[in-house]
Amino acid sequence: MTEIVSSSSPAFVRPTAARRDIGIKRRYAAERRFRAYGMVAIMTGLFFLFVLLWTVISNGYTAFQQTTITLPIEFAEKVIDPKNERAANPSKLMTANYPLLVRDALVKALGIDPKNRAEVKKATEMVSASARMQLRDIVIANPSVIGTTVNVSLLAEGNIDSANKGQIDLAVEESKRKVNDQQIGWMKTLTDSGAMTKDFNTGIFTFGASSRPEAAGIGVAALGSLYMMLIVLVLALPIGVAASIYLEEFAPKNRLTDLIEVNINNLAAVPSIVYGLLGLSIFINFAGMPRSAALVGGLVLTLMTLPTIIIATRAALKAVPPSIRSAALGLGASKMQTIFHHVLPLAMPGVLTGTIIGLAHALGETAPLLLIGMVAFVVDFPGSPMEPSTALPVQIYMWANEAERAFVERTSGAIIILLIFLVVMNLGAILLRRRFERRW
Amino acid sequence: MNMMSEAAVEKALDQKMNAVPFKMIGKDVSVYYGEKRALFDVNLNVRENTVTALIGPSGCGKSTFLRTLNRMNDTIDNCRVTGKITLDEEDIYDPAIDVVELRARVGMVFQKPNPFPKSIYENVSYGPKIHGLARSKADFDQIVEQSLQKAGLWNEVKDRLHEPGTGLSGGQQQRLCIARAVAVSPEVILMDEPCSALDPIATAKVEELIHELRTNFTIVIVTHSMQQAARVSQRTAMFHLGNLVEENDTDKMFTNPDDQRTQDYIMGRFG
Amino acid sequence: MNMMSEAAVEKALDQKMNAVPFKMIGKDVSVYYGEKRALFDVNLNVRENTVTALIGPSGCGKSTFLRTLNRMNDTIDNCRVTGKITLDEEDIYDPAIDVVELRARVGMVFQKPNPFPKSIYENVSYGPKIHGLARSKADFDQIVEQSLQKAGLWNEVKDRLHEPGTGLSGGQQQRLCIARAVAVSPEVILMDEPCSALDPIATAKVEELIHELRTNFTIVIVTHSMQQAARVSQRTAMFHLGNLVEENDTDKMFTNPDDQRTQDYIMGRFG
Amino acid sequence: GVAIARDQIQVAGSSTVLPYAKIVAETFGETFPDFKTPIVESGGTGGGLKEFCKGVGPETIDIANASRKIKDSELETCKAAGVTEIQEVKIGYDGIVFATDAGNAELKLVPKDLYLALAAEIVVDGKLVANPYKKWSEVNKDLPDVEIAAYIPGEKHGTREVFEEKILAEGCKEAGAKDVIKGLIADEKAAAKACVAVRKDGLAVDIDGDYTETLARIASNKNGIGVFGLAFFENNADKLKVATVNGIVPSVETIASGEYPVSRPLFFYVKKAHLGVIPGLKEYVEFFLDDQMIGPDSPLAAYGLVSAPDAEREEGRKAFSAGNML
Amino acid sequence: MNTSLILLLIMIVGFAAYLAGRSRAIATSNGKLSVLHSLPGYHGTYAAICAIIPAVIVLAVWAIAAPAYIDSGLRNALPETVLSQGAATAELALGQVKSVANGLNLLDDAELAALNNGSANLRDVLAAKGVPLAGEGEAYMIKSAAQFNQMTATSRVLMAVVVLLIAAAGAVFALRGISAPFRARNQVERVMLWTLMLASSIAILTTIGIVGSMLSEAIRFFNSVSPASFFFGTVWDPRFAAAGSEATQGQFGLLPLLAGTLYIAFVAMLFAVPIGLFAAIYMSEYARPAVRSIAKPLLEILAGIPTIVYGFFALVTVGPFLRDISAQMNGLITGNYVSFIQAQSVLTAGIVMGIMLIPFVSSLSDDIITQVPRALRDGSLGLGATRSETIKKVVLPAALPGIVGALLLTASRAVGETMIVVLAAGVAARMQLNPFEAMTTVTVKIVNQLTGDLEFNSPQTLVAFALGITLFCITLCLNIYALYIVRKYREQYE
Ligand SMILES: Nc1ncnc2c1ncn2[C@@H]1O[C@H](COP(=O)(O)OP(=O)(O)OP(=O)(O)O)[C@@H](O)[C@H]1O
Ligand SMILES: Nc1ncnc2c1ncn2[C@@H]1O[C@H](COP(=O)(O)OP(=O)(O)OP(=O)(O)O)[C@@H](O)[C@H]1O
Ligand SMILES: [Mg+2]
Ligand SMILES: [Mg+2]
Ligand SMILES: O=P([O-])([O-])[O-]
Repeated sequence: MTEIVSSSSPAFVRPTAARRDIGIKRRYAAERRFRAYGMVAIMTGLFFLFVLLWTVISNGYTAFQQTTITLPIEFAEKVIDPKNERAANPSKLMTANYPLLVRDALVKALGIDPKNRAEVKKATEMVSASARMQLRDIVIANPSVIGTTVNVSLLAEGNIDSANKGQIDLAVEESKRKVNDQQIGWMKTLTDSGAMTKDFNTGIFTFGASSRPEAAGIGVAALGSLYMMLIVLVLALPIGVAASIYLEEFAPKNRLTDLIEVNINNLAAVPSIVYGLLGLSIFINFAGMPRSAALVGGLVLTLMTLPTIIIATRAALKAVPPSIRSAALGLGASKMQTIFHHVLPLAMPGVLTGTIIGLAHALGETAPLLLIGMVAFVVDFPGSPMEPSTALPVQIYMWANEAERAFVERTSGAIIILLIFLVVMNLGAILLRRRFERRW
Repeated sequence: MNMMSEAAVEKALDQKMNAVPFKMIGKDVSVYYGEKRALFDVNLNVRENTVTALIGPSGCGKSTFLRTLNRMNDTIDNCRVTGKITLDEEDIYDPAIDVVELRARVGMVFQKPNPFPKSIYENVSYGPKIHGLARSKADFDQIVEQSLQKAGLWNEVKDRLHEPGTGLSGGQQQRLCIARAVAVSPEVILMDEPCSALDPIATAKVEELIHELRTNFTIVIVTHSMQQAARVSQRTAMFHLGNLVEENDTDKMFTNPDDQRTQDYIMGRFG
Repeated sequence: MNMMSEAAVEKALDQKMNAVPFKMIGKDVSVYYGEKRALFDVNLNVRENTVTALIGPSGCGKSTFLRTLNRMNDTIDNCRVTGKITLDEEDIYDPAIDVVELRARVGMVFQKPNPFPKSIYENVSYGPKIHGLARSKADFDQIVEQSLQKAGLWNEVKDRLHEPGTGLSGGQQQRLCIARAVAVSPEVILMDEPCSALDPIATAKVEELIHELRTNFTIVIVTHSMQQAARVSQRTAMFHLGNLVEENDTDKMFTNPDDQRTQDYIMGRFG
Repeated sequence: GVAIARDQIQVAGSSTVLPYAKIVAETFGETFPDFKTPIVESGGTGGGLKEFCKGVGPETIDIANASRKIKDSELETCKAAGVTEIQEVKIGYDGIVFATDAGNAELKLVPKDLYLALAAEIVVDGKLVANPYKKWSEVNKDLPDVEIAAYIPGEKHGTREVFEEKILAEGCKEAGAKDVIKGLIADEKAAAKACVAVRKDGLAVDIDGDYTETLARIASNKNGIGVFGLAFFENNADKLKVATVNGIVPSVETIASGEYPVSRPLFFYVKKAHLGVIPGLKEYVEFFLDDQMIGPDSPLAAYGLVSAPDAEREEGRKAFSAGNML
Repeated sequence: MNTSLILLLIMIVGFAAYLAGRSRAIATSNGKLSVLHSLPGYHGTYAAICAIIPAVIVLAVWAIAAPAYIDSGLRNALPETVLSQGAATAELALGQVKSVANGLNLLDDAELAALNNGSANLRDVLAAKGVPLAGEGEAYMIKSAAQFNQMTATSRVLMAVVVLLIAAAGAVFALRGISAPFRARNQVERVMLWTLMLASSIAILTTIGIVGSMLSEAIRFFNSVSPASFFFGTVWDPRFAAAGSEATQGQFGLLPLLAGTLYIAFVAMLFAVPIGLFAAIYMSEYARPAVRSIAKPLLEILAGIPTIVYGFFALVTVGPFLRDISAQMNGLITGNYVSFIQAQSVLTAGIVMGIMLIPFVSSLSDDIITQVPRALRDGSLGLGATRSETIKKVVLPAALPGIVGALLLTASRAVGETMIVVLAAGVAARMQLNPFEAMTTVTVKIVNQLTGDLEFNSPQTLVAFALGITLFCITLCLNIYALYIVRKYREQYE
């Protein structure tokens, strides 16, 4: 090529250079393929995410609605406190026969013959058994309602709720469904009269566990998860970062530190249930911490999350170019200062990714909680991490195994809540990570 | 191409510089880094088989201009180029243009040596490999040896070709980067201060290389050494604060520049 | 120190160089990178308030020797130093020594500019901050301005102090690193080719800075430019293949060196 | 550790008993506002008993739910750890039903057919051979002409043992395989085991999860037959078609009367030493045993528990208040 | 004074020491901080450390030792009749005494007097105060409880005094030591280093804990099952002896489980690694920042979806899909519409697990790739390399150490996963090579043997512990091997 330039060639006329073949077509094809692979990869990932979310959301959005039956409840004194001894013995109000009030109201609303016991039973079954608690709370909060009639919105029983949302196939023969034809008729009556409505289901957020789907919520589980995640975040992040810094920056490179490195990688491969065994024997049996407590769960999940954070952090620390370290050291910064002022901030995106992934894992994990008693039926809200509680994935797991139809949608509903919890939890880390990201 | 004797070519070039065709033409080139404008309507043409030296105080835009010539600016996020630059009459900023081919034709040696974290051998054979310039191991060996020799590094590294390139001294790294660029035999070679970390002897080697390359290639070199510019280039362009102050035959530039600022700069205390 | 006039100091220094006390003493210094030996029993002393230039061909061990003086070698995994180096009679390789303090006293400008990926201001103020050289914002502002001015960078960056230091041109980065090192006011400043990416005017600024610093500080500078060595240094040491060939008064070195290799190198084709 | 007396009952154990225990615990908490609602853990009978047998004291659990009787070896471990006083309480029966997708024709099963379809080895011409049947119709031409696909409880489940005992062993006998096997294997235990070994070629699938999983598998393979608890089946009767065994349709009545052959008793075990120490424990057990809870007309029965006969329940209550121990 | 209050006080002392130390250091410097060896902040921190750390250590020791001491005293003081009934009874009695003690604190003097002279029933009195008491409570308990309360109170006061004194002493000691040449920074950094070391020792303690919590039960398992038949057995059938063998013991062959574990993890990696890596490359090298900042967190959601959801996804969607599509394919080719992929298969489990693992690869690798300095990319692009060539030949090799770490983490997660396998690949332990058929993994068996109806002290349950330890050792060996490989590879470059 460059067939040249001689003095005789007229100025500004260029000889057409015979271009070398550098396989440009093929390489561009490869480039396009490579890029396409990347796109396809992201699309695949997002596709699966979308499918999963779609499955969950389409199954679960109805969980955020709940059928209620609003009835005029007559708080009859002769039912609640026939002997008028509530002044002397307030606990009488606790144990009064509240279901009777519901029954009477229903019988009136539906116009059933009170003597027809079978029908009355079927009718009362339409209202959740938790109505007892609901009415009791009203009376305890305000004893003066006794003797008056008040409109109260009662939860419909789970199967009625499901039927009302169309989740029970009403076309199959009557004996094969949990809602019989008579109840369907009543449902229609109540709906027409405006007594039966579908409302936003606040209960799913605020209730504790219950064997009745309509009264079951993720309140306790969410609180338990919150406690545990706080513990994990407060312990795992600093410990993980500290350990990584030591191993990556300070530890002498010898057999021992190799062993520790391998060991940490290995801890990541330990099945999560084994961490449950560890928690059971160390925290509960040895240290005497309480069973079923979020504290123990948090500690177990911390140990489980640590390897993830350490591995991610070490990888990120490794990727910081040595010239940055030299620059700081050369100015008379101590190693500690160099690391904390320059290296760690540059490695921060990796650290935060490790944290995000580790926490996500911890948030969704059930198996280790099984052995420390957190896969349990817990009704009362834990006042502290020392008290019994469950966790969101546990609640999901338990609901997934329930027989009642109404739990199917609630399972998906709980998954949606868990994912929202996850996104909220990670949001801070994600924003922080974006701030630390920079190219140089 | 070797039909003419080297001396003859040189003579022809020196005498009829103005008759030499333009290899690259820069017209009204402006560069912005975000808000900041780094180059102001630069009109600078690079002649074929000629060494063009870019001089000017630090931060005046020499590297920036150099980078526009093979579109290395594209890799800087907030960098924007306006104006027109052609290579063999093709607009290199035309969306239809192929950047890869462009960069294969217009090679670059960067200001800060940046060897790959690979062995010395791989550093040099990288370009030929991706461009398919060699097939057999023997071909590669030959290219690597020749390129390292041209860059004056062969003797120092021939026993450690498979050690990492990052373990070399600063000057060695710089020469490695030169060898790497030369190995691809581009049509135009852009060199951003190729001798800044080199001792006089190594510098001489590189200058010799430039001299040699010039017969076949077009070279643009950024340098801070007036002597070097005078020694190796036929044309010199002087930048100041993002403006092209003057472009002229090197001889003229160093003896009788048109612009006062050039005069001041060149006569500046020392070189 | 300031009791004497500057000129007097200079004269005294020039005339009685041999009477000037040693700031740092290197005795039988050898350095190994893994198996490879990069320095062979170097005996080189650095005199107080003197500029010592290290010259020699690329790869001869200048940077390596420089790095031993403030133990930056410690950060290279497979690097091993033998022999003894003292600073003010203290052995700096003594395990009891505080490396951090040592490096605060013996500052360094690296061969490849390596600004922190932070703002220009933070780059310069970092050293003073960790060493407690300033307290108020005003103090810092002053130090930053002074240091940048000394490095000849102030005018170019004064409007963009809070932009990233990595967005500067090569030469600007180099000056930034000089400013950063000067801001700490160490007793000894090691400069590894501080002017390699600088144009003559900026170079002059830095040389002026060196000249100025010399009254209060001890300076060791690696340079490839014989002229520069001649201009700025009082003592010059010549390395070759890891050996210290000769160390002498600069004047003598450049006029009448003791060693043939020095002669050859200096008289080498050009500088 | 620091032992502080608990004010909340802790229960652990079988996942089969869990739904019943949950209902009782919840109702107990509502009915006795003075006591906190008990914590009911799930973790399997074995896991529950293991915790139960850790010792006595407020840091150990009070009740272990079990879907089978406690084994002798477990009892020994318990006693060695100081848990000497254990009260056994039977709460009722769990019916085990076979069901297939609701869209299928009704299935009439007999143990013999199930044995022939699912056994690992069957007798052909007086010799034991690997089960050759691939389709139900090959086993019995009255059965549908579809590939055998049975989702049976995995070995971790107590239900599996019941299935083996009441179906496979029975079928083995009916098919006349038992005698052949006895002739081949001298050891009686080993022979009995050979009778109930299930084929492992993928046609019989063990389910270690819960019935939800079995349901999902049937949903994705409409020809599959699954094993369910009666309660679970009743809640999903619209999606499933139950199979008769020996011509009997499983229901609370047929199971209670013993007509339907496949069921198992459910229990829980109480630490007597904790009675009266853990507040509400005694009341909880009594509440559980009340007809209000486990009688034929109770919420547990409504959920699907098969109540024990009246006399048996009465006996259970008496045994508990008498403090009878194992 | 309770422990957290004391802790708070120590922190306050520490904070005060910090402030004092700082200002004292500043005062010492006479306005020229550079005469100080260390910044005033370090002097302050040093003072705070001196105040806090010894005090907290003493506090911790005290808080653990004192109750144990008091308990043992109390236990010994229990009546002979109680003690003779064995340790368990004594423990229960002790617990009761503590409940009583708890209740006594709530009583007023009159009620106390009534109790002491026996005119009031202990249980009723306490019940009225909301303290439930098991049983009637015996007379000795009141005395014991009172003693307990008194000892506890004394211990608390003593502890508070001692600990706070130590804190103050520490602070004074540190403050007096402040001088210009004092190397406070070095001291503080030494403490920091110890803290870092302590943090990394947690990993080791965890390992010890894991091995410790499984070892004794694993040994019990090996006492009844021969290690040879466990490690080299090819049949997993815990309830059935091998045909024709004399032993009545079931067969605990590890190999089918191990094969399944490795196979499924391998398939999952085969799925997750290319997708994850390409996604990472696309995000870090090609995508616009806006796309990246959305896609990355979205993909990370995949890591947080509970595994049971994946399990059901496999069971309900992926498994049947693969089965049906294989039937279709088979039909198109051979005319015989029989599926060759089972609904539950290694493939199903691998794919679904792979989906979960995508973000492990993509996010971590993306961070590492982004960290590769631009100069390297420029070097390659400047030679005329395409972006993909640059990535493949320069960026990825430079990022390799970090990426390998991410991949190891991913593989680890794949080995440790349970729920997906249970639902996607089933629980049948089979030894075979066909990815379209069911297999199961070690972790599945660990979980199932631990949580079932099985007798808890039979080999069938104990085998879970043996499996746990074995898996631990095997993955350890694999990790050692991986480290060895990585080292060997890295030597060429770094
Ligand atoms: N990290 C390292 N690992 C291995 N060898 C090295 C390393 N750094 C430098 N060397 C080798 O040591 C010798 C001396 O290197 P040094 O950097 O001191 O040279 P120099 O005199 O500064 O050269 P230059 O002027 O090119 O910067 C060279 O041969 C070099 O290749
Ligand atoms: N990435 C960037 N972002 C913002 N500004 C930049 C960037 N790169 C360079 N600049 C600015 O553009 C101007 C020209 O820079 P350039 O690198 O072209 O200078 P130069 O002539 O090569 O100088 P030197 O001789 O010091 O290398 C300088 O003011 C510099 O600060
Ligand atoms: Mg430049
Ligand atoms: Mg050097
Ligand atoms: O959980 P189970 O013990 O009843 O199988």
